[in-house]
Amino acid sequence: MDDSNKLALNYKDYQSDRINDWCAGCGDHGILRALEKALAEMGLPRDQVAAFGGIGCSGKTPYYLNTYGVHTLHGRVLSFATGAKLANPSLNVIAMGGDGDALSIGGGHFINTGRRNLDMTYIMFNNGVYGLTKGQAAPTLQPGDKTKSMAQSNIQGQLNPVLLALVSGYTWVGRGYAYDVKTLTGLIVDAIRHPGIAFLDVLQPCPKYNDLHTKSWYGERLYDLSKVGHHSLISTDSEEQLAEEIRIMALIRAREWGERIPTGVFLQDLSRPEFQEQIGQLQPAYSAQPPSRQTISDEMGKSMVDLTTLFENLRVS
Amino acid sequence: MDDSNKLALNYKDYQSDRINDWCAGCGDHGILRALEKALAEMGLPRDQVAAFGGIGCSGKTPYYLNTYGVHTLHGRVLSFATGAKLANPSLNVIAMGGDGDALSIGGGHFINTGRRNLDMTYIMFNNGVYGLTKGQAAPTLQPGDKTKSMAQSNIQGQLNPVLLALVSGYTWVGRGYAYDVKTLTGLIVDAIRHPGIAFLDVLQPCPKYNDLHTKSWYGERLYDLSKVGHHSLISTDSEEQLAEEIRIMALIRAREWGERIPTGVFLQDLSRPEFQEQIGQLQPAYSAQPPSRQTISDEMGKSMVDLTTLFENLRVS
Amino acid sequence: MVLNLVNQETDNLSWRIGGPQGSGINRIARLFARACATQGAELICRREYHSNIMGRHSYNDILMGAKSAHCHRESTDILVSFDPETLARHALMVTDKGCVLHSSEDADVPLGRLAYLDERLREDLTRRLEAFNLPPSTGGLLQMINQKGVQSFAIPYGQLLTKLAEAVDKPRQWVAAAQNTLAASVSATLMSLAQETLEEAIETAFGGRKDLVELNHQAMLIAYNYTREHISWKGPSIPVNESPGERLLINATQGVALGKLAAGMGFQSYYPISPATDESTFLEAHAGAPLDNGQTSGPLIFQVEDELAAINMASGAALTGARSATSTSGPGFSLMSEGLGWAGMNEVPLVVTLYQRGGPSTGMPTRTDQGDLQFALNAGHGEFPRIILASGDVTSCFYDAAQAFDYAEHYQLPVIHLLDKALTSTLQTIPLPEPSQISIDRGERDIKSSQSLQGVKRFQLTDSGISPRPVLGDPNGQHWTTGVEHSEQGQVTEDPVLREAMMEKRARKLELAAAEIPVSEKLEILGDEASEFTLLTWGSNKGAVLDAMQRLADSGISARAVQLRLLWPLPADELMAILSESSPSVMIEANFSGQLNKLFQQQIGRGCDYVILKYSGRPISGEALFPALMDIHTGSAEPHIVLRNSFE
Amino acid sequence: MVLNLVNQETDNLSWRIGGPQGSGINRIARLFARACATQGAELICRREYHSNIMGRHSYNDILMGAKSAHCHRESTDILVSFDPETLARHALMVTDKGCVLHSSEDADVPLGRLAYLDERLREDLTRRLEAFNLPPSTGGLLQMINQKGVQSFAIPYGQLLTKLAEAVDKPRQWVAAAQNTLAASVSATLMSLAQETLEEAIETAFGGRKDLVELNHQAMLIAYNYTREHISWKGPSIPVNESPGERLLINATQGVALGKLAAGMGFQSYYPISPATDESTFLEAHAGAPLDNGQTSGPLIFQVEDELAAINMASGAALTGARSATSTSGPGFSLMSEGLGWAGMNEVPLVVTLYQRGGPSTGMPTRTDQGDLQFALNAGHGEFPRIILASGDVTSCFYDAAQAFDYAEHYQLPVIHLLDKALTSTLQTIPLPEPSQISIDRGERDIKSSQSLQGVKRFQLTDSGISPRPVLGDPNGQHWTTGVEHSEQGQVTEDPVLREAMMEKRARKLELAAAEIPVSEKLEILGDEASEFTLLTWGSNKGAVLDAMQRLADSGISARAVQLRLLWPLPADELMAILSESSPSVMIEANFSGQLNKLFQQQIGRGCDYVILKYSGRPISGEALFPALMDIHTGSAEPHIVLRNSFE
Ligand SMILES: Cc1ncc(C[n+]2csc(CCOP(=O)(O)OP(=O)(O)O)c2C)c(N)n1
Ligand SMILES: Cc1ncc(C[n+]2csc(CCOP(=O)(O)OP(=O)(O)O)c2C)c(N)n1
Ligand code: SF4
Ligand code: SF4
Ligand SMILES: [Mg+2]
Ligand SMILES: [Mg+2]
Repeated sequence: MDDSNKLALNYKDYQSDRINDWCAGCGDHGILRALEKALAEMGLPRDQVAAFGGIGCSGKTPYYLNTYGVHTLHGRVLSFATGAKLANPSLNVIAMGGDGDALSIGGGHFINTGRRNLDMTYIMFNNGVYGLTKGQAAPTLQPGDKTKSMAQSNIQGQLNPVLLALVSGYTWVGRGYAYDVKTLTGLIVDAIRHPGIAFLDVLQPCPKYNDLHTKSWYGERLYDLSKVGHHSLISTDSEEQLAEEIRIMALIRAREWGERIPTGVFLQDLSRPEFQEQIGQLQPAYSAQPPSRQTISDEMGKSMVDLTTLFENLRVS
Repeated sequence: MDDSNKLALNYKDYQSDRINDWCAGCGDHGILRALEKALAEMGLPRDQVAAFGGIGCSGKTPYYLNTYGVHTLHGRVLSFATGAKLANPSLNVIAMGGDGDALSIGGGHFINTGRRNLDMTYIMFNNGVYGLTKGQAAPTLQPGDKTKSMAQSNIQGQLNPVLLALVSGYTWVGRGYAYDVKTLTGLIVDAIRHPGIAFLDVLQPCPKYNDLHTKSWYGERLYDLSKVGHHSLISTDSEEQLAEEIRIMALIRAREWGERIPTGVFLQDLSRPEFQEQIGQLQPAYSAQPPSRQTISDEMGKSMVDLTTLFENLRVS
Repeated sequence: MVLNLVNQETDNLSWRIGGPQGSGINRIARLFARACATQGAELICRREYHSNIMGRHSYNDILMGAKSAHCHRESTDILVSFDPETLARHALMVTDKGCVLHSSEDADVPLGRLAYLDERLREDLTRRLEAFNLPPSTGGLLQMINQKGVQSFAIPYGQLLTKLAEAVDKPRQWVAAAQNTLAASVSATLMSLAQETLEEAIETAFGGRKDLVELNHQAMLIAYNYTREHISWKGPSIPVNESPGERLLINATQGVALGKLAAGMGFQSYYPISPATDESTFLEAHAGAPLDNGQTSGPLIFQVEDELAAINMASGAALTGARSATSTSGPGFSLMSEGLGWAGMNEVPLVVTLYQRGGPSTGMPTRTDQGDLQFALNAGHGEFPRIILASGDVTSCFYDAAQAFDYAEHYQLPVIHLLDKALTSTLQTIPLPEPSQISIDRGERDIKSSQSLQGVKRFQLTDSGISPRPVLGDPNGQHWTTGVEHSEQGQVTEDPVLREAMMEKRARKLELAAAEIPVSEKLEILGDEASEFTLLTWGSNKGAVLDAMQRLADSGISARAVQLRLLWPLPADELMAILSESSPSVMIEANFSGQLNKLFQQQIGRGCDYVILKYSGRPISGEALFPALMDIHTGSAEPHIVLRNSFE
Repeated sequence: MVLNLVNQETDNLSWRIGGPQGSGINRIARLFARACATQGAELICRREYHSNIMGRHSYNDILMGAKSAHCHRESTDILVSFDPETLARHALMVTDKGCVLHSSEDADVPLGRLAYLDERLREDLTRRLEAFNLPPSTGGLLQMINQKGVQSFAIPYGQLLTKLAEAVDKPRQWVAAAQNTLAASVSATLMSLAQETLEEAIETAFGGRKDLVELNHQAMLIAYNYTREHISWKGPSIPVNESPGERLLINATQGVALGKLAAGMGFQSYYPISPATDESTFLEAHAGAPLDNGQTSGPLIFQVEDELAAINMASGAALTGARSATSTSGPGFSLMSEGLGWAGMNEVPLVVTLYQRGGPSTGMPTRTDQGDLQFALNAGHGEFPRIILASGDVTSCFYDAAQAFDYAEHYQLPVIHLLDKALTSTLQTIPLPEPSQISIDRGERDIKSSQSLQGVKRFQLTDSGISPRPVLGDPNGQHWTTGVEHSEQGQVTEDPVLREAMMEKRARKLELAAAEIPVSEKLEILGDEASEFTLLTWGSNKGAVLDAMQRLADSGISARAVQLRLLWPLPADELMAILSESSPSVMIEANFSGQLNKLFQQQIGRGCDYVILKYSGRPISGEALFPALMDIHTGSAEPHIVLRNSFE
């Protein structure tokens, strides 16, 4: 991302005047606030930020921001966001959605987005349930869990989003907590600043439907990776062996769930080239003239494309 | 799976008389042969085996077996197979498909199938390319790779199927090599016998389109996990700490790719209950009367379902 | 055409309760409905709500009578309001002799302060109030309706709750949720609902929880006392059916679920989506429906990762011989297009229950629409047969859901059962359905075993187009299925002759269906069969049409209605005959483009003389349909009529 | 009706080459075509192949003339065969004065030994041979056609290859792949193709690889010598257009790709699928098309994880103002249904290029079909406007692909550009397209900046239905888009009045399109405009219709044809006028159910008098159409005619 045009704005300047219809006490409020604060801290011009939401309670977030806002389809938020970023690299693209959105219906895009180290941020609202459809189990729920609107306890396994992000290739992977706005703000800033694909898992209590993963449940369990000496950074010049150790330590930490739940940054890998740079190497004009910035017709409205060379190979005479 | 009705059959007995239209030298031939041999070794009755194929060269495999054969849709093979297994638990269900099928278009089903420890086997034909559509990059290709029909080298990251299977919850995870039919046969037997969801990654040379991952490329790199003292088994009564170590070692081994490529069994986790047993606990009649075996009408063709109790709660009078 | 809401005398009574979503409106409405039904009323309830968990406006209607009404009313006789927004949205819909029960706190709130009120409505109300020189507030609105005769009563819920807290000796906050019960009890008193009946309903609703039963019981007593003391207005009594018989109080999702159970469904996969989810959730909670041979069985209901998985798993299960279904709404159905084609190509008996909601895209997830018909007809690339049927009321949901499996298994193809959100929100007293009446047709099975390596002829070319069906797991029944064009044995083929034969074979099954299915299963003729004034419709509009025909009859105008059940194959011959004896013919649909009328044009070569549409996301009512039909009758109507109501 | 293949005199020459897939058939056919075109022939080539990588049968036709033929022929004059299967499949399609060049080894192979031959065809041939007392073998077939005058020559490829190995001093195995070149060179000799021209074509085809150029050059010399020495038959000369002008030799996927480049497309996402992939692959290789302002730019072509990602990424890119497209075939399009609806709801200018192939389901991936029209019309739940256009020939692929973006941006909606597999396999000499002729219409843009926190009125309610469009990244242009029903500012709304207004606004755009788009862009009238004998068609059948009309004209029968380009909104008024002056009217489609005819019925209230269909997966030809039209002309035809050819 690019915060060279930093503005002096207050977090309120990033709020739209739309009515927020999340439940009182919902963790989503904290995530929204942290996001506003992160944008303010970075002073990003509002017209250079595009927020994309999936479908779910979480997916409504873009409505509440006074940036560009795109409310997409269930499970597809990463595709829309990727398309926009590829076409207009100067946008700061932030994708957001629920855990059902991300890992269940959107699971294929989740793992394939990790394959592209595109400079964008994905924030997943992890509430263990399908909020907007009234509390069914999300894939983040553990086997045996039974939240209040489930008829029977969960017999499907849990997908661990952090672990999945790590093995899919995301180059910045972190976890925050919706009720800790301050730390979360820092993590979001970090994720946005990271020059590659960033995934942030946010533990988000849903007081309406998830009566297991409440404030008190999290309270005892969360700990901060930075406090336990976890080393997350692979720099451009890290030795490969060290890098591999860091990657493996990230996996080991990511497996923790239950009694002790790590938060903070699991991995930041700067050794992998950013995706749009790579495109620019294969297609040199891309950087200067990305799809959204091409002038394609002249003043007379005529096409400016010259196909002569191309025709050459296909011509007979 | 259930091989109590073991028959004395030769591998040829499992062959249909359909004409095989794979290219000469294709690794698929080896996988098919290993599969026939595995079925013969287990003596599984042909009418108790259902083979499901995705779409791709690999997806044609069920045609060549004289078992039940279902040729499904691109990326959806696991869904069809899961439905059949859930409805008829006595079938031995084997799902098969390409790496594009599994990880690209089928990625969401891939990870979510790991959440259900259903007693079925998934064999992925890993050839690095989209065979049937003429050699585009599959998600198993490494960045920088350029096979012969690609216009430019690959800039997307590699999805590591073994790693992905491990973090998604598959309880048996292995890797074989298509040109080593003997070892592969053993792995397939093992995978089918495993009482839960088994994933087998098969390195499959595609002489037609993948000119990088050839016999000689693999030759130098493959090694056998069982030869290096890799411990893969978590038994029903393993201590949790040991189990966790085994899981982590599996992850570490799974990360290896490039100069040294492990084959064999990465993990067999018997500590997790099988899925249909779990269903049976929630819904006791399921085991005796699974969906495919319910008698629903009497001799007169009238419904035998009695809704009296259910009506009770909804009745007004 | 803009609907002019007319207040009119009716032989039924409408009670409406409105307030913020998540505050228990729906629960109390159901409790109250159950009590009224127990007292003997026949009733039909409607529910409207926003796509939101907490806070936005929702409301429930209960329309009761000595006999069952066919459809809801847009106007209401009694309005119970919990917040000023409800007053703003509904005050003008209260009938002239009706009454409003609102919280004292809401008696005079400026409209400008209602955050969730649509700007458009705020402006509209302000304009109307201005015209009467009234202030733009709930107070203004109350004055306005008082002037035309509506009673209104401010209930001091705050005080009553304080009293309640004392009575049960609990903190004030803990008792707050019982405000609903207070309100219902006030209504109950005014409408002479027997105290015991309400008590019973409370007992049922709060089941195990003694403290809650006690709380609500006390609330009831306090409200009864308060009402008797403070409200002199004598409300209308709850109408009573003197010989009600055995009845269920259920809605469409429950009707469908029960029908599926009765039909012996073995497997249903689903992915949550409004408004389809309720059916699967209900099934999940009641899947173990007992067979009468004593063994407990029932379907496996399975929440999966997405709708692609849902339809394909259901196909996989169907291949083993289990009766198999999936249930969804628009966005989910869009994702099922490819899987539907696979089922068509492989002649898989598969039931897809499709609850239509407002589209396109995410659209209006909790509002009604009949906008998916043309899509259902054509979903999936290429050409393959399917059957589409639509239910018109809660009772037919039950029988249609069951019969869908018969069609699916007899013709070996996907059956799409079309419903709409309006029906799912229709809670109704219906006569007890009779599962024992249901005959089950499992279609032709192949029980020969395969001798050759080529396998069973799964796709045998037959005159009827139907190939006897083997299933996965049959002894020696090995065969192949494939989405690729295939031979009789399920082998891939690109032979032009075989290709033609297979296309023709599959299509023949639909011709057979058109010929075999009796007219009575294709359509229903209602009203005066001899009349030429013919209303044609499908789905949940049935109730509105019946209601409007009653109103026409009351005005001395006879009409008949054709409720179409089998939408595909469209009963073209039968409809042609009907249309040729219709004058005028009127198509009634809840969508934008008149999709069934388009299908008529395509298949019969002509549409109806008039088309009445509604596409605001709200269901058509007889109340609104009637004046439109009167205009048609008098010849003063345009051929294209849109029903609108800005207060729904 | 079954087509009786007639051999007939034509002023063009058909050369066919057949053999196992993957053996280089397609490559040599293109090389030979290029050489013939260079010599001056106008040509149109057809390709048929199986969904398989190596081994199954494939063939290519080159039909050449002094002027361009409109469509392929089902019969051929010269058959070059590499394997006995090709003889079995094509021998009976060789015209009476034609010739067969086959490998000596294939001269007498029993049909029973041909593993890939369809059982049905084997039986059919055996029966036919029996009737002539001939053995069921390739030898029998050759005898049969020799008897009616066809020449056949056995070429000793084995010996020639041995000679070739010696000539280039390489192992025999290494030179085996040059068998194709030997064969092409034999044909070249017989057809008097200038040796230098063939040499040149070899040079172009094998470009950098000197060893291969040398190999093929030697092969050519050996074949020329062999032919001159051993074959006395004098073949027909390659016809020559004396003033050919500047031409390209391209097929539909290339035509579309070039059109997209000319239109300034910025982004295309795709997932591989036959037969669409070739377009994206071509674009990937040539994406950097230079602008004439000297800067090199060009679109980003992006292979993604599936078609869900493909359409939604393309929408995402379109939101930034880039001209954006995705390209797919049936199964992929099925998966795009939901994304299409989002684009419709959000008024996103998006081009979806849809190459139809044999359906349903996986169907026949490499065979043609026009079975997706009704699906394209209705894909996606709910109701939203879209534009559908179809191209009839390679040249229009170019201009239509370009103009699709104009429609998309002008009306702000998804445009589906329909093509079919037949066109993708049509390689043709066409006059040089002129990118400079292309005017670009980017539609109305919103360049005001937002002052309020509510954002720009992205969905402003206007009379035309078109709202000036801001894009992501405009300075101060913040706005919201959403698949949920929305206000002018993109706020979620469930207000009934706003809902109606938005449905109406979106629909108005299509009315505008119907009114604004000139007739010349809607349809093309071909042939004798004054004739009442009217053929109506769409897509790739255009060539067959033109060809058949020529044949009719040669028989003294005048006819006109209407090639429909704009399928939605259907030009109902224009068509109504045409149909009312047609007698008889004949619809010609390559699908099972006559989908355009159904659309006529739906939108115009009447279909055509006759419908001619073909659904074997093979394209309609003028050769087959002509007798069917003659039957219609003489009044001896049934109204529903199916074209069949069991040898394709
Ligand atoms: C294709 C499709 N299927 C289903 C739905 C219904 N739906 C809306 S939100 C949602 C799940 C929401 O859960 P999650 O993604 O975890 O978000 P949350 O509400 O918990 O923030 C579902 C299934 C949909 N909109 N589209
Ligand atoms: C929905 C859909 N999209 C695309 C295709 C086209 N397609 C057929 S096979 C294939 C990829 C095959 O690659 P892989 O899965 O790796 O199998 P392989 O051929 O390599 O064994 C694709 C994209 C399809 N059949 N369906
Ligand atoms: S349902 Fe849960 S996630 Fe949704 S707004 Fe309410 S508390 Fe938040
Ligand atoms: S293309 Fe590759 S994967 Fe497919 S059959 Fe040929 S060698 Fe095997
Ligand atoms: Mg969630
Ligand atoms: Mg592959």
